[in-house]
Amino acid sequence: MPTRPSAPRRPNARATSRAERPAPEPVASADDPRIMLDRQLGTLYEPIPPYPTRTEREGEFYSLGDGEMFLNLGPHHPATHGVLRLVLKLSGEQIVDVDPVLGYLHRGVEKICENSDYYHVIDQVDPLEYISSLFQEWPAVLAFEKLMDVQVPRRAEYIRVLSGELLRIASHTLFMGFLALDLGGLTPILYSFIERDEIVEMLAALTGARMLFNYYRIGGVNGDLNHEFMSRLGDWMSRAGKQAEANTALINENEIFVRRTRGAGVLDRATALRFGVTGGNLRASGVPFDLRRAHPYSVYPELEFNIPTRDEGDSLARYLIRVDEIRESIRIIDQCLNNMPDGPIMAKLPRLLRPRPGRAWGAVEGPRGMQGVYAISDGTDQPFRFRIHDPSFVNLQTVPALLPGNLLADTMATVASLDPVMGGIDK
Amino acid sequence: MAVGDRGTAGAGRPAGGSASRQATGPGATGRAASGNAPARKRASALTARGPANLTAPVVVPNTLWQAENPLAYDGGQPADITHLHEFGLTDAGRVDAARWGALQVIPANADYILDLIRANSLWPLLSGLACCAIEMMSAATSKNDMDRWGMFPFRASPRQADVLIVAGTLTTKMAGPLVRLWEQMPEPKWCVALGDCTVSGGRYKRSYSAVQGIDRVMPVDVYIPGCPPRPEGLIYGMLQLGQLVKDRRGHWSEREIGPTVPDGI
Amino acid sequence: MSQAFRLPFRIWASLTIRDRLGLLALVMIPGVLGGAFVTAIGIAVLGPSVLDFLAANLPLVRFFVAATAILLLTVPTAFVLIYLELKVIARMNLRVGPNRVGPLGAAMSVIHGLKVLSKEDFSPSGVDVTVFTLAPVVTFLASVMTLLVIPFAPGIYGQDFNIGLLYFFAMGGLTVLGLLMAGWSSFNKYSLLGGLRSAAQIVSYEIPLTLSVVGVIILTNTMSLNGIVAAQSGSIFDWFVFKQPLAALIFFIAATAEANRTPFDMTEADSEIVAGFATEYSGMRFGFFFFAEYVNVFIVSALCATLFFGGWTAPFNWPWPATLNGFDPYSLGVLGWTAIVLVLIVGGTEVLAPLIRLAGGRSWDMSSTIWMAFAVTIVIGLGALGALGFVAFGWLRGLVWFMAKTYFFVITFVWMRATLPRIRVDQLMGFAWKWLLPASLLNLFVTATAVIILNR
Amino acid sequence: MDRTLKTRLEARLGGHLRAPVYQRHDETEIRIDPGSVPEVLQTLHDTLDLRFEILADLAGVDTGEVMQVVYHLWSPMTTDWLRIVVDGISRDDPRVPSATFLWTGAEWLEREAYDMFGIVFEGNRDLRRIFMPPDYTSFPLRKDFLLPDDAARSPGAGVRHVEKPHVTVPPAEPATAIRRAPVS
Amino acid sequence: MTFVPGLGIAKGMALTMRRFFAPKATIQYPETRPDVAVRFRGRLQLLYDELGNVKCETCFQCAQACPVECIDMGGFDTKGRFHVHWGAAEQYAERREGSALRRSGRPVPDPAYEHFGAVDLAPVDGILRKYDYEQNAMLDILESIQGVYGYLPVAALKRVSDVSGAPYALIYGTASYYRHLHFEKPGRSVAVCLCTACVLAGAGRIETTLARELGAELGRGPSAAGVSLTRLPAHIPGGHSPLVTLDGQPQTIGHSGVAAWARALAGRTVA
Repeated sequence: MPTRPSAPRRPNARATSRAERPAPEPVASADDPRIMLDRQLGTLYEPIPPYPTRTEREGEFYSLGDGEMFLNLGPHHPATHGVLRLVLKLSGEQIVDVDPVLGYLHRGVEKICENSDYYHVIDQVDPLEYISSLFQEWPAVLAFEKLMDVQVPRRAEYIRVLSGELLRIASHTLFMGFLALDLGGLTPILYSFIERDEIVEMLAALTGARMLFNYYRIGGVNGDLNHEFMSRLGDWMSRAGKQAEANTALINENEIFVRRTRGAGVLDRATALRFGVTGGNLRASGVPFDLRRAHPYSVYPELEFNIPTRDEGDSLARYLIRVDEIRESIRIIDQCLNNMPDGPIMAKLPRLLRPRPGRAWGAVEGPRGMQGVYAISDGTDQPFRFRIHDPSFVNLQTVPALLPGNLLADTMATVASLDPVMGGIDK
Repeated sequence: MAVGDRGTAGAGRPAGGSASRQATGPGATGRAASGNAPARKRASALTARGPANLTAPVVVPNTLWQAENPLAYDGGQPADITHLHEFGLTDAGRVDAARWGALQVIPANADYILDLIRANSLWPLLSGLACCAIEMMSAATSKNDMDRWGMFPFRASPRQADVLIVAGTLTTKMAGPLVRLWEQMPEPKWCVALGDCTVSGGRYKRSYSAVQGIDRVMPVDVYIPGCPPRPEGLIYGMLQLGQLVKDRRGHWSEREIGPTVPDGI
Repeated sequence: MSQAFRLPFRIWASLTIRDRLGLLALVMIPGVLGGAFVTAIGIAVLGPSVLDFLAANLPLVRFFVAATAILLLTVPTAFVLIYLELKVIARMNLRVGPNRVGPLGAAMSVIHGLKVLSKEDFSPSGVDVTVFTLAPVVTFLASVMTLLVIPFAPGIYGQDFNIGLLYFFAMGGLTVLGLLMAGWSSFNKYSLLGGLRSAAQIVSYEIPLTLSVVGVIILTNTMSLNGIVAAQSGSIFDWFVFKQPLAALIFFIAATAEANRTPFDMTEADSEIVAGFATEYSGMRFGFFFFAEYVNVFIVSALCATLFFGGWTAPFNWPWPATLNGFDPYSLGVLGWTAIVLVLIVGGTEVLAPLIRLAGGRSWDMSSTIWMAFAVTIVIGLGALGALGFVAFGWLRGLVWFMAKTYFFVITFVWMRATLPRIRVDQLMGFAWKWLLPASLLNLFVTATAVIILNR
Repeated sequence: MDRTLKTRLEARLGGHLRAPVYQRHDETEIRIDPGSVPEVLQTLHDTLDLRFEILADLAGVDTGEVMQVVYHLWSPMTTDWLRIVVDGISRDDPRVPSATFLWTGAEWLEREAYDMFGIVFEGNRDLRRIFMPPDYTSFPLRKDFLLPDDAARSPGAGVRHVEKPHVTVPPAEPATAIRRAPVS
Repeated sequence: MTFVPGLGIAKGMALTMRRFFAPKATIQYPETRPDVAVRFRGRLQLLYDELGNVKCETCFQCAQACPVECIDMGGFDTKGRFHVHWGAAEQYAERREGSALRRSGRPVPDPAYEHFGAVDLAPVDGILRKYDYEQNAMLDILESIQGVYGYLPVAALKRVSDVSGAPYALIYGTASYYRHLHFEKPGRSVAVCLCTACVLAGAGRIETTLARELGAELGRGPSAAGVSLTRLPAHIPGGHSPLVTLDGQPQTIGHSGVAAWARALAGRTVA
């Protein structure tokens, strides 16, 4: 087939002959500084950062008092949150201060999105919040629909809400398993994965993938409901509450678990608002801010569900909020199934998407908080700027405010209760 | 660079025999060839046209912050990440006799029996970088149970692990700690690259901070493609690793200790 | 190991097979002949005096025999316990557990042990080598030596010290030393934390453990374990758990802490301090820690069974006559017994094979049916033999009851590991000092007053 | 599209606005100068009928000629998102007053903007790189930091292969190319 | 929360003991395969249709559409020749197997390497410079390459892909689309004149026997035996009616002796 007279392609970077291009610079040339290996911080007890401290906070953190030591809950750490590194300043087992170091999973997704067309951007956005990737596609799709002034058919909106809430339940079930695993329990994590596998296989029947779905499209969704998905959903709905009851027995009422999480990492209302925390962690501190009610999008105004809030703001409250949210999500799925409209699942769109030059902000209530996308388009088929806002990035900021004063064992309880996912934090 | 470099480079490596490869990869020859062109200020690529000399690289000088003493950044010292490459070429880090622990006394070809034992009890290291870690965990949990082959106790410390399953995108900042993890593992150790990002950089082919495949920094034995691969894919990969351990009995000294990326890629 | 010590291994490794065989022949043949010659002379000359020497200090011989038996038995028990834990935790997690290595995965723990044996165990830089190498040995031996005192069955026990319990707690205390040595010497912040945590935990749980046992001592006014078991003979209601319920509970809780089992396993808390004190250990050194933990579990549950659940005493005395009305098993002699066994096996297989075939084994070919029949016969045969032994030999009866009670407790430990999360360190200390200690003192006080009142 | 919000904004912040309030779908956008950032944020946060108390997002933007910092705020008093675009920041020495005096949560968002664009936020206690290694010199999300054409072609041994981008010149503009609208 | 301190723990223990006896959730993977959803996109395998042939004819649509150009494929074309068409430098399972085998000491049965015969690539660079590396002028580039070498060597195509930046899949697609572009070395060429006079004299039957014997297809490319069968554009004046030329020289063979002649020709070239 002849080379298709494609649209005027962006200047393909390969246009200059690769032969004449010099072999890329050797790594160690003078003005290109070496990779600063993330070296163990100095000797065992008096580590100073390997570079002169530049900011006020760094100077204050990296100065040791008497009897204090640094401990690296390093990039590779058994707690199951990915490559998060917390540099703790300990005196004995008491935490004096925490400096989270990020960037170990920074893959430069925003830069790649600025060099790929609009279909590919939705695919690039999945591995960010990989435990609930539909919730990262949703704001991207909302923002692009605002840019292209597209009206999404109601059936597509309902399918989005249905698949989103299913994934929210799977994500919360995993959260409970990870929290219990971080506190030492072996069994809850395995029960959670059984439940998650069931939901994920069901979503694979609908969307075609287990984790990185790439299912939402600008103007609708990729595939319609099929019999396999509906039958699996029917089986699961019949015993939807069984896992929650198992968790209450194993975790909620277990004295050891309750004593470990009550009063660990207390986030009060004012600090939560000042830090910009959103989602379950904010509702656990008494602020009823849920984007599905505060800034209704999609078909949420038509669905009736309530927003569970608590006031203590400690790890236990954050855990119980997620338990209630699972019940709410099951109610939402019921309503979606009852009044699922017929009709098309995709709006009419040209094959080559070129939105009008302009800016748009789309935000959605994900399991961990508000996921947002700020897209700027310059009229070509590639976004000019694609900014991704991740809730865990903001939630993790509260760790240096929550941990000082607690014990080393509480870091696990508090960080697990904030439920950070490193893919979204490091983008 | 002759296009046939894939052919010559591939054929250039001696099949079997001692694994010291000639350093003919383009990286090596490239090093001597090009000096560093002077940096030049350049307006944005969108509107203005570029200068006549097409290929001069642009370095955006960071005018905002300079380190007082560049040595604070181990200026000049080779990065720890690429030293395995030198090991691979010079066989420096090769310790062959270390793999018998307390059984130092037994003869060299005891491997024929010990490797059978090792193939049935491969303890993976609890290390997950990104999304593939979730699929690795769901491979170890109840539905598809990795413990049936003796792989369950995910050891927390690298000292007690046999297999390093790298699950997730390896970035340049995490490359140092990952290679240090690999070196802390005791001697009979294997590495499994789980997922497209570890096999070849995957969807982050054009990223400025992702390492294009972990075999650029460390030797890899089993590659499991998929983004993310199904848990059964990981179990199939581990079975292949068990088979590989059995196949390579007696060839332990010919293993790769440097990065196993073919030259020219 | 210093260079000189490694030299012979390096020489040995460099030899070819033929040289090695030659070397072995060179050394072994004269050695064997010489040895045989010397023993022959020894027996001829010293024979009688050796025999009466043995007769003279029987307890010393008994000690050596007991020590070797214990050392030989601990590793298999550890293997059994590891397999039991892998399977039970897997079953509780709704998964299947190891079933691909050996029949039903039975060879799993042996394979793990052998693999750990053949792993490189280097000592990292910055580690002071002597303490680093000795720590696992101290931990393992300390927990193994406590087995010497436990009465397994009426005739079977290591040594019957009259201060058996005191010896037990002394040895228990030594394991802490091993953990501290490991924690301090591996020059790693995580292991340092793990070591200090284990020291604090075991010290603060040693006191309630010992105090709770004093109640039992008051009742039996002897510290020898055999004495305690003898005091509990008779029916189930003579067991001390009914006389000392609070002491039993305190002992069980303190014993979990002593053995570093969940919910008190802060020393090797995976999610907080990477692998606790064992972070820097690899290879066989880690293997010692791995086995010591399981041997500890066995010991603690054995002691629980002995002190409070009547050791090897049967819950109800055997209603039927113990003797087989005059039939003396030894009368048949060895030949008789082998004949009986052979006939039973062959006959059993012949009878069962067609039955299995009829019972739907149609899809199986002939050989597998025979194998199946043979296996079933063996199982039934062993069962019958066991039952015969159980009835005939008193010590076998005692051993079976003792093992049943101990493994009941082992399974409870594993059951708790599967279910419960970990307690925070300060809560752990608070619980020990504020709850367990007063409770054990109260129990001591109550028992003392009861004994005084009842005796008078 | 909350019309009343437009009138309230013009009433409160008349002096600071560089451009008329732009409203589309459910977003309201105002443009201000870098200098008036603290004052505008303070008024938006404190006045009773505005009460923008949740900072949804803080983003850096490089439009090729000029740098911008964009804040998104949410308020219970209006159904719209408010977008504040701080325009006209020079590309060579971008400096903007920090928003940490109102929201401590902005600290990391500003660290990220500094790490990606080099925008220095005066008043931020902890302006270090957050994603890239501390000694990384260039700023990846700037428009003149071009992605390598094919990262896979980079040298086998080296890992830090991409800091020095390769310059590519677009071929002669084909006649049918759609004129690229200048991004305001 | 419960009042009795131990009740919560007891309830948890009771649950685990109940689950101890409950049916297990494990799928014995290698023996029983999980029921994967029909729409599951994660399969890393080619699908077969009901007739058993592979649902892919290497049309390269996916290779071209792949944003990171990480799809390369190898396959047997209709003539049974194995081609590995390299995409971007991508380590997919097929090549990793090679390096793994190489390390384990066994020779590497790598079909890809035979096709990379060393070819002098200077003319290719000249041609590319002439067309200013323009991807849209691919057809002219390929024709001039065939003009220089007589066929399209894979090494040359790789060179074009490297230098001009066009994805290899695009170049291979263009080359395999046009009839007059061949991948195989040109051997002897037999031409048959099919003007009306010759057809009346039996040239049609000659052409079919030639095609059958030489295994070549009219106008396609050289056959396995290295002989290419083409059609004479026009009748050479003065030649007798059924005109067959071998490398330009007219041959005098009747339509009876054609089969033997062709077999001899094929025999000779193959030797």
